[in-house]
Amino acid sequence: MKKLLIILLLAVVGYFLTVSMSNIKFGANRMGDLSQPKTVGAFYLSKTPGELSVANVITAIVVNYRGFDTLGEVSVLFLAATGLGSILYKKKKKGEHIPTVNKPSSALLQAGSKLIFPAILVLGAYVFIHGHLTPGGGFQGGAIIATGFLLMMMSYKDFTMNHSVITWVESLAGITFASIGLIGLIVDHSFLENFLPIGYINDLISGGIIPLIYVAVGFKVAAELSGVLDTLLSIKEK
Amino acid sequence: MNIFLIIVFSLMLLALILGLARFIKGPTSADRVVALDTMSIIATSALALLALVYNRYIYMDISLVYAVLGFIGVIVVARYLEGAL
Amino acid sequence: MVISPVHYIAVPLLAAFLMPLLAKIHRELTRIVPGLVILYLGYVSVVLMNQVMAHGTIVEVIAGWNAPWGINLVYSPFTGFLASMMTAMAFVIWLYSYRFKKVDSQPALKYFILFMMLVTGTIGIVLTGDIFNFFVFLEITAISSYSLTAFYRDRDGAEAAFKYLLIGSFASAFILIAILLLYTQVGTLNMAQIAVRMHDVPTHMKITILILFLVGLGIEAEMFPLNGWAPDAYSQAPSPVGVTFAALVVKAGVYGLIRIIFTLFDVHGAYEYLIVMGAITLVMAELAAIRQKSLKRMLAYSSIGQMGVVMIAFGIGTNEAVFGAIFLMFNHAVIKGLLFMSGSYLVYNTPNKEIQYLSGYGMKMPLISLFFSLGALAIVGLPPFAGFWSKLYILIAAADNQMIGLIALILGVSIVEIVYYFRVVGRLYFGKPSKGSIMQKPTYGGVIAMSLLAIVILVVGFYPDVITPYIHNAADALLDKAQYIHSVLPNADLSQIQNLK
Amino acid sequence: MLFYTIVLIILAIILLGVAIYAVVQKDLLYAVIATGVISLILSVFFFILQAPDVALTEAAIGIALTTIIFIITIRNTSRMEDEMPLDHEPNSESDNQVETK
Amino acid sequence: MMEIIKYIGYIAIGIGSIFLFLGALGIYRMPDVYNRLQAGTKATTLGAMSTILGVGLVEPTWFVKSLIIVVFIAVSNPLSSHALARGAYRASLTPFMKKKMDAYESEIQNEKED
Amino acid sequence: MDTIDYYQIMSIGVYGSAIGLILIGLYAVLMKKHLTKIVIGLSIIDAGINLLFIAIGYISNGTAPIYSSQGIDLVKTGTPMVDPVPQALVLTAIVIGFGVTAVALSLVIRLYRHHNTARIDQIKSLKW
Repeated sequence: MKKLLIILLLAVVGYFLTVSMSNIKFGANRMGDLSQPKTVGAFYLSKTPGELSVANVITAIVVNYRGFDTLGEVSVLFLAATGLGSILYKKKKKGEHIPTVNKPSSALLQAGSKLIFPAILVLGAYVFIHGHLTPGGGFQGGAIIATGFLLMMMSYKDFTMNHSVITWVESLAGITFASIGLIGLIVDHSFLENFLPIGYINDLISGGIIPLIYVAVGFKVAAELSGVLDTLLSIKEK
Repeated sequence: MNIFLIIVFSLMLLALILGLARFIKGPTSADRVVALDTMSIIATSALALLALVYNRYIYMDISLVYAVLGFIGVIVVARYLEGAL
Repeated sequence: MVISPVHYIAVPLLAAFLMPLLAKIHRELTRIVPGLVILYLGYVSVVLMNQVMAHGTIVEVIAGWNAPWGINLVYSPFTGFLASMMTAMAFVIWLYSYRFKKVDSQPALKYFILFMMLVTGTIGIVLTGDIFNFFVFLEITAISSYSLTAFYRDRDGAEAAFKYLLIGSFASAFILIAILLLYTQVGTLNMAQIAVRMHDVPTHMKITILILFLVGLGIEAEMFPLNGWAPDAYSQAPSPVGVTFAALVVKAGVYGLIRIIFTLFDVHGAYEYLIVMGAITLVMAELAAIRQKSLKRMLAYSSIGQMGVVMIAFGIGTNEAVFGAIFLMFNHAVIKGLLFMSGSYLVYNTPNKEIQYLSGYGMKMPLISLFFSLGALAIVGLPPFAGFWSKLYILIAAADNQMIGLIALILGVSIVEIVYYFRVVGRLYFGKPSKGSIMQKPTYGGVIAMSLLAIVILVVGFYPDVITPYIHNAADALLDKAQYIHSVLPNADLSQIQNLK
Repeated sequence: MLFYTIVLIILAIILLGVAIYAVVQKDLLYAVIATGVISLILSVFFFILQAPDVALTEAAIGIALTTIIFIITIRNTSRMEDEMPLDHEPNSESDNQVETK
Repeated sequence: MMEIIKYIGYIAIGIGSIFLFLGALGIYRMPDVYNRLQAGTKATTLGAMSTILGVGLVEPTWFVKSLIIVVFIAVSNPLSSHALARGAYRASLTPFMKKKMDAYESEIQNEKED
Repeated sequence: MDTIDYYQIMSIGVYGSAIGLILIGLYAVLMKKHLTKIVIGLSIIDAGINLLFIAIGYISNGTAPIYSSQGIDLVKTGTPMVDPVPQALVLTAIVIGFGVTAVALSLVIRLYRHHNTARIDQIKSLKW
């Protein structure tokens, strides 16, 4: 009976989605004329190179036009890390150290990780510093750096994240983001407004506050995700 | 040149399907992870080639990220199989 | 620095990011800083409300891009009233939870961060003028609610939180699909511009999108039959969190529902739909409430029922009805807050929080019982307490529209409410005292918080005029769609919009 | 153009197949690896649909991070889907430092 | 000159794709995990390196980045296959040709004694 | 060959797989008993919605909305850029989905500790 009901529900949802999507033509240009933008997409495409000097329009949207969303998104990750910590919280005894992995890995893996770990960090930094020029940005770069730390946790039994450092990086990056926004509010009467010179398109230093914010987001996301991984790896069922 | 690209992509697609077949068939978890590893390598090279087809240099970044990250997932599962996690 | 609505979001976020560092300086700061932040928000509310009452809606532009290109915050009399109400309630809840349980400093830090973000999320939902930004704030609210529900890390809390998470994920998936379809149809995300372009959207598409929104937001607003999460979350969460759900989260959900139906869409029949769903919600919830053995579950079902009344009143759609609905939202936040706060001390040490163990508590915990009885009298709508006026306005509005059935329904349900509330109150004062139960002494912050709420109930009950001008303006602002669009988009062409009032 | 379409259709079929596999598979470890494969193919999809940023995000989050948090969950819970509970009593009290409500 | 490099690049891409295909075929056809690992990582590593270098040769301005990718693959792929082989062995999967020779077993014994 | 509308077929592929993913995820969430499987279902739903978002932003023969030097060249030759807004929204949605997944899995671990099972039909201290 329950099964029948669920299949009926699935059928209804599938039917509605299919009917609605069949009215939306795949590959059609819905943005309209770029020179006289009527939709937000067209506006962003036409204004970004001139008014913001940012090559990657998506970065411009994520950090500038819809920067408020990004602030919310960073807080969602922050909340997820906090909530995870509060749900899985266990009072630690003093000086107690829980290893992330039970068994040491092979010498080859350890040597290889040591070799590749700095490269991953550099790659992550590259991704978020070049966020306004190439695909990628703060989130992606932060996730890559956190993955690098994950590799180290997997390879070394005694590799520990310094919680104090994580807290500091996370807080300072978050404060940087919010303060840049507030400086915009003070200087230009609008939260997150650009108050720096925008430079020339496709230069590394261009786009005003956008690279700054993305660097802050990168550090914050890296610290948050590493913190999440550390919390999850240090719970051990007896 | 078009025919050449079609052949190359067909080969890669076939390789992907073969990896997938092993993934679904594979009797043990190790087989499945091997298939995942192979598929991520195939995807890495396919994305690099697609960047060439689309003629956008910046698309190479994704290939780069794949090359770096694809193997960490494999190592995680391998360490789990080992009993280290 | 000029006070602007963006402070509602930016300052708490800044404080939340700062709190892990402050905790390293002194442990007590983690408890004090949220209170200071909320006090500051209260100051912002006072300044802005005065400004709004004098000069009309404030539209705050983010990142220097005017609507519809960027995100904007709309501080109209309606949204401003809700935001101020939420800030005030947040302050009271902060007082109440200041020393609610003696937990370690680390959980206390996490609790206050999550609580502050929950407040920020709900206020953001109310203030934002952008549909995707709305979704982001909804998710902030949702994730902090899930974590707070499971905050005690006991068995049932985790289960209630998982249930809530499951249903909440459905809600967010539906809302996301709705936003997607809406974007393909209108090519914008700004609410005012969506309202302007809505008449171009084909009708079947409009209805599909509206249904998706109603399902998604109905979950947050506890609409029947999507309210399965609510009783468990209310009863298993820590009691300050239960108060937060009743006073803030549900209000934000109802706000979303109302904003979507009143401003964004011009579908005929949506108002009648609200009435029908509200009536069903009301009846089902009150019938469930009367069967409950657990006090908190009873309060939760009663809360769902009140939301049903709010939906009915919004569905009637006239100025008086909307006035009554907003008044009821305010009253419900205050009264249900008081009921949850006092009720959770009553059942603090009873097994399963059941009502039957409360016999004779009126003598043992006189102050708390008095608060609870005051809340019970107020919420069923007896004069001269605050609940009376809102119910009266809604009934008058229904009578003006010749909706006799609705009047009968609301009055009939009130009798049910009286029965189950007075069962508890009667047991408190006239039951035979049982021996051996340990009383939980309320904290000073808790007593102050409850007294504040009780004073508000009495003052609003005797002099409703202290609050009615604000509510009148709020109701006008909500119903005046043209004014909303005009204040966000000064150059918009309003000629083709239907349902302008 | 024809070839492009064929590739897309085949990828779509693969995606759905892996998703169904992930849902019906009883061994959760395999299901988790299957979600990794879904991420992989999904990001190829995003790439083909000219969304390199999204492909990068999906790759960065989907391949390693989601897999590890799922695997940690499996390690701390049960690996098989139809595993029955152990016989001893569940511990109902909270391991918090405070007394129960 | 540029034309010749371009054609070399295309040839490298072709060879690479063939190797990728053969590697995947090996994965499908080989009898046990270790053999599949052998086919699935050695052949595909060569295939991927060749393909990506080919891309770099076709567009000479991309050469540096393709070289970086190739170096990453050259480092990371052996690592993952090694970890996987070790994991599979520790998860007590017997090799196909176990009877003839098993050098790793004695090594594990040594490790345990340490 | 012009008689065949390839974009029609492609739309079946892309929309079909996205809707299929959503439905498969829904099925897993509603029917499966194991909590981890339910969370897997949630992440599959998220994947489907993300794919749907990207699909509606796609423009035939378009290129990525990045004005690198090659991108400017492509635009000059008349290649349109795809709609950037859905991509930006999906970036947000992916990160939010990850956060929800992490919280959900921590709840699963917590529930397993209390009940020694992660099956929904064994966990029944509250009414479902």
